[in-house]
Amino acid sequence: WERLLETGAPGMGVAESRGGGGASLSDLVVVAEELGRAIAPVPLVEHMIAARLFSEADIVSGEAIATLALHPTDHSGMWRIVPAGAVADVVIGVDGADLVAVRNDSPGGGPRNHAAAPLANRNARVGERTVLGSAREFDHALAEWKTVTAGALVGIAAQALDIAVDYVMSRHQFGVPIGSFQAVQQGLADLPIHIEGGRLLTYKAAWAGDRGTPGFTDADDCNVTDFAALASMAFVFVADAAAHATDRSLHYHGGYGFAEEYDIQLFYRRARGWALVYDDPSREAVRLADRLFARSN
Amino acid sequence: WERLLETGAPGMGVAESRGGGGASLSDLVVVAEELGRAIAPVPLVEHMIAARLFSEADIVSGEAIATLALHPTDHSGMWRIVPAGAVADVVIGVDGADLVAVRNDSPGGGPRNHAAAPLANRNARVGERTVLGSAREFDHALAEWKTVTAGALVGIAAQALDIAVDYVMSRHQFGVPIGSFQAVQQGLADLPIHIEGGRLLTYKAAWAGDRGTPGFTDADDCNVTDFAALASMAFVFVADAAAHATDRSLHYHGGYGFAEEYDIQLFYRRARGWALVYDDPSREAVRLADRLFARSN
Amino acid sequence: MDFALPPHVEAYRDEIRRVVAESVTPEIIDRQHSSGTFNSYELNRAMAKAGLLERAVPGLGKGDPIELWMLFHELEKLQAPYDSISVSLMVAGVINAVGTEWQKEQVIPSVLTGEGLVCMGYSEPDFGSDVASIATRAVRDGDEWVINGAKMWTTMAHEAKWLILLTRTNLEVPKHKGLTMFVLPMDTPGITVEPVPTMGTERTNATFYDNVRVGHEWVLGGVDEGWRVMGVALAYERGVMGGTSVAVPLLRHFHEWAEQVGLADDPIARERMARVAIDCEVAKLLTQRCAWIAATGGLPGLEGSMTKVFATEAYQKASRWFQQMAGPQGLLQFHEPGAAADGWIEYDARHCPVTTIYGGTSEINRNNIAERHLGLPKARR
Amino acid sequence: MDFALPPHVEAYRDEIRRVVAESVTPEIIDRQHSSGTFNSYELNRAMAKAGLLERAVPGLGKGDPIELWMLFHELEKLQAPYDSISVSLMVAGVINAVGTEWQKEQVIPSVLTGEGLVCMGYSEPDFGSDVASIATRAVRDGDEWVINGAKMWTTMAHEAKWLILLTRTNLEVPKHKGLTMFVLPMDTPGITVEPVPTMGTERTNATFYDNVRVGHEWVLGGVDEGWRVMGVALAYERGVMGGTSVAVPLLRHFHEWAEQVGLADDPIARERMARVAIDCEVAKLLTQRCAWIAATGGLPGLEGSMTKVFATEAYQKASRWFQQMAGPQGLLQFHEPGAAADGWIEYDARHCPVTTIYGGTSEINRNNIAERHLGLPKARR
Repeated sequence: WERLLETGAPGMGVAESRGGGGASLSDLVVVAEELGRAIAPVPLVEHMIAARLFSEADIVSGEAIATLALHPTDHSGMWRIVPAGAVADVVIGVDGADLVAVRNDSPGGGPRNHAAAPLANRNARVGERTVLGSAREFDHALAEWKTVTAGALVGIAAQALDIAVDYVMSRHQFGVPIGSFQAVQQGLADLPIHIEGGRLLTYKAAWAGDRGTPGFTDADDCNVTDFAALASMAFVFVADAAAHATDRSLHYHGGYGFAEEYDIQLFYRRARGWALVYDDPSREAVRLADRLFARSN
Repeated sequence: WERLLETGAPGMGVAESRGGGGASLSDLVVVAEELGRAIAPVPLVEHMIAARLFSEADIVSGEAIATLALHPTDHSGMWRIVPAGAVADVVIGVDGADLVAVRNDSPGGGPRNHAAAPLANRNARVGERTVLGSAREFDHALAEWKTVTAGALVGIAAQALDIAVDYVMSRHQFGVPIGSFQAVQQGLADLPIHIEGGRLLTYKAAWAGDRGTPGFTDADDCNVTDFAALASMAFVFVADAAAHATDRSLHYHGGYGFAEEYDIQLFYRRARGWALVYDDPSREAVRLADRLFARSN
Repeated sequence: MDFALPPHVEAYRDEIRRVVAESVTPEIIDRQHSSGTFNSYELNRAMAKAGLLERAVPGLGKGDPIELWMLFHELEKLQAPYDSISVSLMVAGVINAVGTEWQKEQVIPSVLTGEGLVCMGYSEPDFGSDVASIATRAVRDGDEWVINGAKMWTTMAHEAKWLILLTRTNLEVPKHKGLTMFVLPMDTPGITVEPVPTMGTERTNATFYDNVRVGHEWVLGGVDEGWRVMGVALAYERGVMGGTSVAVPLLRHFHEWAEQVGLADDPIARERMARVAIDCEVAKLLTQRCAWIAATGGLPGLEGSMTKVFATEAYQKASRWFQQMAGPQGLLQFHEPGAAADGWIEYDARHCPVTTIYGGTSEINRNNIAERHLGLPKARR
Repeated sequence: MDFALPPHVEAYRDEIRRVVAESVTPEIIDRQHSSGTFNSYELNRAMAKAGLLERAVPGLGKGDPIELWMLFHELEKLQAPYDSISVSLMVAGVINAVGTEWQKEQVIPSVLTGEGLVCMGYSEPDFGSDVASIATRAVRDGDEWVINGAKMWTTMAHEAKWLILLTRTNLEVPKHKGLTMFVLPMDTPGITVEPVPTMGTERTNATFYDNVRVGHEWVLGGVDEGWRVMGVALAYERGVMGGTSVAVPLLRHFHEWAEQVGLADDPIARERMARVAIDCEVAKLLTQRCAWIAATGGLPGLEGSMTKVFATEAYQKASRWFQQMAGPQGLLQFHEPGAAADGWIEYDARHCPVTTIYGGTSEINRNNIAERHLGLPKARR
């Protein structure tokens, strides 16, 4: 995190007028892909978007870590399973009818989890509380989060593919690289399709977010330019693509994929962890349907 | 059909005391698999089960063709898209609260359809009508139909696999049989697993039907011996297996799979037609869930 | 990356929609399915008259390559019978790229009227994926060539004015180096056409070549250069010349029908419709990328392979889902009472399997991707 | 075909359940996951005491082979730590089939106490799927053999009393004809064990063999007969010795948790639970078939391959579905507040990928099926 501070990455998505780097959402997606390639255990995705919502100086600079609670508080005023919740100084999320930023002590630790990520539950009603707007205003930040997370997941998938290609070229069985077996080749050949398709979709979502004008949701005509719909599409498609790419890469490592000394198992776990901390892609697809296809009842 | 009459197949499933062959449901499944292998365009599956419900002499002998309406009548008293509806003399099905057998003129033809099957709509309220019992009594016949249809679909899938193996061994590209390519081998290797697994499941459903005693539905303990649940399982699993097997066999035929002079396209179409005339396997899976997993609301 | 359409492409798109609305009647679509001939001269002529065709020949330079993509994206979404004009424009592009001036004069204006269709003779009864091994022979005889052999899957041969024909001209060199492409008139003596009906409704043909004599001026792209010429054609074909938006009208048909029958509120149906919509968007973006590459002077061969594999397999998945969800009604054919989406659901179930075969099977395309994109060794097939 | 359990198998099953209920406490299951050692001597001894183990050695003839299947089906459903006793009983069966009387006396009674566990040394760092190429050498020296080399994935080597070890003894013949299997005590001088932690919690090991000297009497199944011995072991392993019912407890965990949190009424969840239940039933039937074949004197090698591919891939699909449906709660590990099914959903997501690797990858098993069941030519890999 310290090294990121020097690069200005934490506040890069904040307008220059508010002391930030003035970067577009499309820029953040590019940064997130690199982050995903490195499966860097830093809460940069959440922070970059939180900083756009709540641009206090120490957040823009990154001295204070901010994050997003992806789901509203429960009945007791707790945000559950907040990404970066274990380390964040400020949490932004929905509490009842309000979108609030809450500054209180970070717990420093949280539940052990699949991605070894700094998740934690956070209290929305303790500490310094700032109302940023109504709950609905969080929708845009959530679409930004889905888009930038999709970028990070593209990075995970792309790196997992590169690792797999290196491995199957260097690992020999039956006297040849296992990458010369058609079964392996056909299995790997799908991955770049999904990765490159997912990247284009993520870029388009970011483009729609940057454009800032209302778009179309006409799926019957394959004419979708609405930011929220595209962000949701990118999240669903790339979450599945990253899960699949890391699964295949792990598989083609044979037993070595499971050994903790090989990195691929971390890619496998983070591909799942970074997506599911929000939700099941299938449930997101059902919500997407509500946006694309009006309900008749 | 004339040749089937001589074999006694139409009434084989009827008790000997009622003039039939006294065959068990397990026997009917074996016959149905052969029928499926030949993709025989005869309404034997429906007739064999209908004859068990309504054992009039000309039905047991097969001189009159009987069939099952798989769905209840609509508001106008019509059974829609009845298998063998175009040729059957007698239709058995649910009309309101009753299970009825209706004897009236067969239309001789029906809508053009995927499987080139003799489907037709039939009127439940015209002609000679016999009340066989309450609507709920049809459930058992429907489970029998699912089981025997699963047998027929196992036959379609098994024959499609045999045809595929013959084809990929005789078709040469790049100087070798295409069956020597690992991509083809790996794709075909799944088929016998699903076919043999589906056959075992169908046999078990038939065994449960023949046993006639109530069974378990404890999926949490993998202890399912209930006939209706097993019949539903067999239908879902085998419908998907047959769709997949015929799809792969067609695919490995290359362009020739589409030429009408090759039989494989008929297997492809009938694998879909013989299953979907009842319903979507996914919807059947949801109904199965209601049987296996109690609803909490 | 700017995903907005430039104004001239939007105008072009609107013009396509206008022309299709005026020229493609329900009767024309019915005729396509009853005859098996996926072509409409009414549409072709109307597009020619509106100046749409000359802008859509790849590499001709009359229009932005983005327009080419837009043309087939729109025609496919509108389910216009575009298959044969697509092939014809693609071949016109190949002739423009590698043909002689004389060949260009012969063929391209003919194609641009919408009347002079072109069919392709690559595959043979014994050589499909392994097209480098084809056996149809062309033997030089002075200023002429004499061609003997047989081709399979020569779709539109019964209507086409022109044919491009892959032949073997050299037995002394490795297989793919001994091939020569010809372009020739279909009425050249010695060519016979036999229909091959298919389960997908579309009629294709077997064609036979019995001492067909053509002048040397019909050699396309040079003697023994046939493999290279076919590569150009495949890069056009797998990229932007149609076939990658075919799930869009299927989704529209299913969605509209599901609304009518009350299925559209079913959560499983909703999830699947959303996933198909996502796949359609990704297929569109992958296709658009091919167009961008073409627009900047590249030849999107590998990107075209990726697009084709994705779009055709997504289409098959969508077709399977929708036919299953339609249940018995998904079995009924065009215009039968009660048929799901008036029969389109059933039609797509018969049509979709061929799409992972023609223009290169999914296996061949995956081999390409593995070897050329991932850098894996030539497969030990 | 009679799918009813014979009364003696039902009685055996009830006995297994009683023993597990009495000997496998939640603490034992926790210890398994905290230590990575998937073994419980408490359970092993209790099973030995109840006479369950001697009935479950394949081919020993003390019990119906159906009981063998039933034992592991029940242990797996109950999530008892059965992995190492399974391997041990399987090896006892191999020794019973191909070993000398002296070897049987040494090893089998030891296994049957539940104390003398066996580990397997086949794979090496450089040879996994290609096990026929292994390099660990055994060289004859009078009445002794001297073994040098290294093995990978020697799970339970840190606890086991016995080891079966595949070595190369002949360099003059084709690879798979020059292999010899040994059975030897793990405390033989020269063997060292290094732990290899895995993401699936389970600890495995690398083992090293430095001038390990054993007498000729420890050769198992004959010199240069190692490939055949391994075939016997694999046929046992892939069939009925566990690993094919693993989705059952996962379904139970998900179902119970989904009821608690109100997810069990979601139609998508219901469809998937039903499909997993179907897959569990099919996996059970395929396993039962292996048991029937074994019961009639056959060796269900191919059927075991089919069962393993199906059951492990179905388990992976179930794990993926259930973890996704559990959302954030599916990420939390054992005993964390809010964890889906108290952490089992997360655990299975980490555990399931290995199942299509060990005991033969899905690719290798599919090759077997293609070549030996479908009769396709040896793959041009």
